[in-house]
Amino acid sequence: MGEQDWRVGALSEMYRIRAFEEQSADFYRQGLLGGSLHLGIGQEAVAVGAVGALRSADQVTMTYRGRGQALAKGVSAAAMFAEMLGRSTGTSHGKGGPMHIYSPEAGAMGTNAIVAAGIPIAAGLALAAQLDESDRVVMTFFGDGAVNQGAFHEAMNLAAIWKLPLVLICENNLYSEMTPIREMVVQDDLADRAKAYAIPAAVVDGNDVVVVRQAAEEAVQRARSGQGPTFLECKTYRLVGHMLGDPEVYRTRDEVERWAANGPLVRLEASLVRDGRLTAKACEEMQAAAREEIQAAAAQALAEPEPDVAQALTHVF
Amino acid sequence: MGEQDWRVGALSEMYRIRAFEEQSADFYRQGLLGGSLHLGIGQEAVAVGAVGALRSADQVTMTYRGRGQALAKGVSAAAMFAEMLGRSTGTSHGKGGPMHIYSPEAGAMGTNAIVAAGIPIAAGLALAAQLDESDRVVMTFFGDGAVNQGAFHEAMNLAAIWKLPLVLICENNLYSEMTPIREMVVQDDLADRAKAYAIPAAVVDGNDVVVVRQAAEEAVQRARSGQGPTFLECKTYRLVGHMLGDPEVYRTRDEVERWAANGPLVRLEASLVRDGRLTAKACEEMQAAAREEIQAAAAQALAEPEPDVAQALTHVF
Amino acid sequence: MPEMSYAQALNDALGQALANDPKVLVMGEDIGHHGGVFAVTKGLLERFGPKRVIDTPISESGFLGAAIGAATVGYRPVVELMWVDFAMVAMDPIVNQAAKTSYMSDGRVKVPLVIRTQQGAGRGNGAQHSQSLETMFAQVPGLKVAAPFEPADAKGMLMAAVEDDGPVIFLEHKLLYTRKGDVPGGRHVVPLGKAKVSRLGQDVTLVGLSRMVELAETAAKELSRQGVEAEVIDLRCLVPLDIETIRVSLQKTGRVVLVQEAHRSFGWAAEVSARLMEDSFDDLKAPVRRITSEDVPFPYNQRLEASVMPSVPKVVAAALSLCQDY
Amino acid sequence: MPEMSYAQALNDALGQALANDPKVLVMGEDIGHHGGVFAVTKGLLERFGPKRVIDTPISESGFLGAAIGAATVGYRPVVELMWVDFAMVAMDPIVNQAAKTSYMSDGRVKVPLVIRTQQGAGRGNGAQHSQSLETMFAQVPGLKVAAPFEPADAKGMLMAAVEDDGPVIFLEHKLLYTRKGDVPGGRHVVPLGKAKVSRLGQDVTLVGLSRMVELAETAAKELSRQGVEAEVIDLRCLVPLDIETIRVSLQKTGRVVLVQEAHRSFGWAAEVSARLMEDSFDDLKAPVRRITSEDVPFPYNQRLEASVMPSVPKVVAAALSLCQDY
Ligand SMILES: Cc1ncc(C[n+]2csc(CCOP(=O)(O)OP(=O)(O)O)c2C)c(N)n1
Ligand SMILES: Cc1ncc(C[n+]2csc(CCOP(=O)(O)OP(=O)(O)O)c2C)c(N)n1
Ligand SMILES: [Mg+2]
Ligand SMILES: [Mg+2]
Repeated sequence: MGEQDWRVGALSEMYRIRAFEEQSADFYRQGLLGGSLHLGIGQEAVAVGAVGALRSADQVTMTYRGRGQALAKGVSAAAMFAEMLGRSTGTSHGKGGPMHIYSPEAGAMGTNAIVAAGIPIAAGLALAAQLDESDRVVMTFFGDGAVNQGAFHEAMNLAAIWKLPLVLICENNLYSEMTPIREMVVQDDLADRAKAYAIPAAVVDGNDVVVVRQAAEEAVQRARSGQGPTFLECKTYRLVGHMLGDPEVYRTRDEVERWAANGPLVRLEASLVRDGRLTAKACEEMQAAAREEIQAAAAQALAEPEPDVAQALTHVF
Repeated sequence: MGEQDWRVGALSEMYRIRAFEEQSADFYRQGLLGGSLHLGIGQEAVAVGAVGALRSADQVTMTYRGRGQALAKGVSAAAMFAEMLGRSTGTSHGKGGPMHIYSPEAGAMGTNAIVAAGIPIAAGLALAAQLDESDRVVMTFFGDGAVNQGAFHEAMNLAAIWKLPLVLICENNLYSEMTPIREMVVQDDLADRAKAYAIPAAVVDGNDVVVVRQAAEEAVQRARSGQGPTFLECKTYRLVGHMLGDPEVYRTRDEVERWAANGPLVRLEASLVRDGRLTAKACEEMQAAAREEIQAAAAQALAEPEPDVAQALTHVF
Repeated sequence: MPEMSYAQALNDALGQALANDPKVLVMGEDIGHHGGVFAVTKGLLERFGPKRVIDTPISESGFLGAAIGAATVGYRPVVELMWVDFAMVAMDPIVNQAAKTSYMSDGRVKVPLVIRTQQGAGRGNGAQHSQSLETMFAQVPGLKVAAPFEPADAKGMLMAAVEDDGPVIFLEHKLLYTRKGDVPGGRHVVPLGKAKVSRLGQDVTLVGLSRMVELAETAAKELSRQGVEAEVIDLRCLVPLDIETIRVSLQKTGRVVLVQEAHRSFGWAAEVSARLMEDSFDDLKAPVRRITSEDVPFPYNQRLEASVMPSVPKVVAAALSLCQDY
Repeated sequence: MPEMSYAQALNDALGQALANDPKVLVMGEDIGHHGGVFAVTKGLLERFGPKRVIDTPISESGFLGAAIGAATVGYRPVVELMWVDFAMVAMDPIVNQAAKTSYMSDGRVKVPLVIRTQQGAGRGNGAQHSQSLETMFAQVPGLKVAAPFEPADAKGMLMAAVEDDGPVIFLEHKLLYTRKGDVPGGRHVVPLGKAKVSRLGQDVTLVGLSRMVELAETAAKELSRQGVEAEVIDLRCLVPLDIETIRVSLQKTGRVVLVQEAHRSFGWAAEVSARLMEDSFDDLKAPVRRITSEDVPFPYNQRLEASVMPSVPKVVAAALSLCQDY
């Protein structure tokens, strides 16, 4: 795939994710969603760059913030919206919700509401890939705060000793909820954590989809060829609160604006325009098309029925 | 304290521990103990070297294998034997047992039957020392296998970010139960784990009480002066099974014999004799004296009564 | 008496505890600078500083273990677990360490630790953020378990928990934080282990814990309209369990309905039912009934969620059937 | 039928399962080269190799999470937790992940996982190595909970657990491993959720789980000498709970004694008692009695330990008093 092609496709995918997240926020503000909503606005380059390195048979685990990654992995927007709206056509018939998106056909093996819990599960998916003697690769997404959970470490060690085909993507968006990561670890780079297990690691600009993709390709290649796990720290930033309703008192408007100016969409647009691959107008059109697609998915989901209450009692075991 | 003095004292202390452990094994073989018994025979230099760097007000947490460390910290041999025999004069009136030795007066804040569980507790003791603005230092002992537990990592990070006066002593005796550590981590040195938290670390010969003591003094000094935690990996070997009754099929007699020839007692004896500090005969006399002291403690404990059954219902909260 | 929300009452208790005793610490995720995701610790960092009000990393096993260590040498940490569901990553320090240290040391080492957390369903939070796990803690000897309903009790029981010399699991309810009530100022201590009769009646006894008391009280009003006078008991604590207050009520009414938000099987209501059978067999005019959530993880869809949870009509129906059939 | 020990019966089940289904894995600490600290996995590594029988580091959260991941894509891991007490470091994968994945995905992702572990007191192992935690698992919807007593059931229920498409907590007892019994060869499946009447009687029903069945059976013999004929039921599973078998027995005897090794309060016996009250109120000639361990951590001293545990005399006394007083 030429660079030209994939960057344009990547931009389109990032527009889709952005539109998906904005539509989700709309639903939330309209009171149509339960619980809390955690958006990945500003982190689209990580989702698209990293997942872009995967094949359809590969698998991912994610967090409560991971619907953008699921979308990139091929999960239907309409089915995810339906899930978030609690409808019977949702990925889990409305019984899971936004924090529990499963779409095994697409290789999306769960968003997760427990910090770091998806990492050992991903290690197990990778173990299965290895035992199957397949060349499947597993990718797991988690935040900066997750590196302080025991489960992260236990999974890192398993990945190292079993040489699992696992790519660990740490989205360092500088905060875990309202807490700056710089107060909760002593190093600047979370990639240092990988040294404890002699796992190859890299720190990349997570707002640049090109470098994310490049690093992810290398990591995936390593995993696919039996050379074991890689840890990628993607430095990024969420341009919205931890969740809808977050008053964001822990950071300055100035900081947010600096990062917005450095956001993954504007950067990719600028570079594509600069390189003469796309015009500003073409970008606008692509974005509009993405919005339209997502809004159609939203409308479709909204039209779906809720599940019968009898379904509350099924599939317990 | 001159080097001459402390090494002789250290040898005597190591004899005490060896005698204590051998007496414990005797009790076990006579059917006088409940549960399982895990001995530190072969690891005496770690206990004596590390604890030797502490003051009486300093505190330690240990594992099921840690009664030697408790002895070095000043816990009464008779009270520990009484505990192991389930007698009313035991450190916990016979309700705790060998895996649960507490002697807060001596700064022994618990042996522990859960791998790695004593490490966060030690971090909390160190936090208390810091909040008290005292110069107390806390030391925590754990095995090579414990570095694969999440709790170890979480505590390491807490120690790093809070700059706790904590000394982490990893007794790498090459096995966790019957499993060689080389199959369960990829690195040769567990001290690499400390890199993940930028905690100063060292690997030392854990069978040489002099180098253990030296490294521990430095670590304790760092902790006491507010410079935060240190991780010490002490390479050592248990000359007996994981627990009494272990058939030890996972290692060769040859391996054990090589380590026995390199054991902490014989090495310290040899160097003291070589340096003209002690004669072989003096060593024998010291060892005999230690045995006598320990046997007297054992006899005393054996003569103590069992607790009244009514005590089974007290001190629940 | 000032009116306060449940969250404010808890905040008041923490402020008083920190002010009264220099050994009290408050620890947890986002509890300092941010003041807690439910605002219970708001303003405490500003008042008491970062040595008393300690923001932690997302290391529940680590900081709970650390709180235990500090508690064993005289501190009184009040640790927030943001959601009770996260206790699952930290059960070893709770179950194997905090709960057992006093016993294993025969009282020589005490663990005056409070673990505050919030639980409960009804907000569409999904299966991993909606559980009621009180019975999991109650079955571990060495832990006290408190779950206040009224704002005044939230304050008074939290102050009692902080003054207790052993570990206390203190369970708040996410849907009660905005509940208002009169709350005594100053030091206000409500002893742990005392249930409260919050409504008198002679036909049937309704027993609730935490938010379920609200359902019991509403059901009692509805029952009264139908000519049945229900006595309502707010259990307040599971450990110590005040079975006596229920027994006394049962002697009068002969009928008991237990309202438990947790899943039906193996919850606290079973214990209360078993105790009543053992201790008050002859007073039972009718079998003790349990209204509980179904034995399914909580579904996300809020209609489904409501369908598997206790409700006022379910409580009313159970009470009426006991009165009619027995 | 060959005579085997409980440990051998389990080993036989694992060997059959590994041989029959290439997707079955066995994982845990010291289970491969060493064959398990209770020898249950002995010889399996040699027979099936390191890709099927996987030694793990001391990372219970990590390898249980990994087992879940592998299970979601078709493997059937049988994971050993060396002692049930260590489940406390791995409750998140058990409670929040394994138990809820089927429901949260509405059955699209299944977790055919068996967690084998051993529990129980009576060996002087101290408070952190003696617990019986079955009820902690039973109260989590989505987990099945099995605890066999007889060697034949150990084999048959383990085979059923491996074939089950959801997570099963499989609780062995450390004092049963050497118990001998006749065990059918080949594929032998005992469905989960069926209690077994192991002795017929008409005066009183004794219900036990795991090792407590032994006490119940011994008590029944003693009672018979005293002219009281006890029916004995081996509950075998907590989830699914076979209340029906107990109800049928109760219809005959009118009296029930439940023998539970776990601490008294909030244990499974409370649920059974509550269920019997709800479902069989009119059949109860006497209140259901529970013989359990006291609500204290297990003391090390073995005399103290025995004093807080159920015993044959305690079961006999309870049964006699029910027969005499009611
Ligand atoms: C074990 C656990 N502890 C705490 C929480 C509450 N919580 C939810 S998100 C979050 C912050 C996670 O931060 P990070 O890992 O950086 O991911 P981000 O939200 O920034 O994507 C916390 C503490 C949780 N869900 N699970
Ligand atoms: C959480 C937990 N998992 C497993 C065990 C069982 N166990 C007891 S000792 C031990 C080996 C520990 O090895 P290591 O840390 O090297 O210490 P050593 O015994 O060699 O001193 C294991 C696995 C336990 N006690 N706790
Ligand atoms: Mg973050
Ligand atoms: Mg070791």
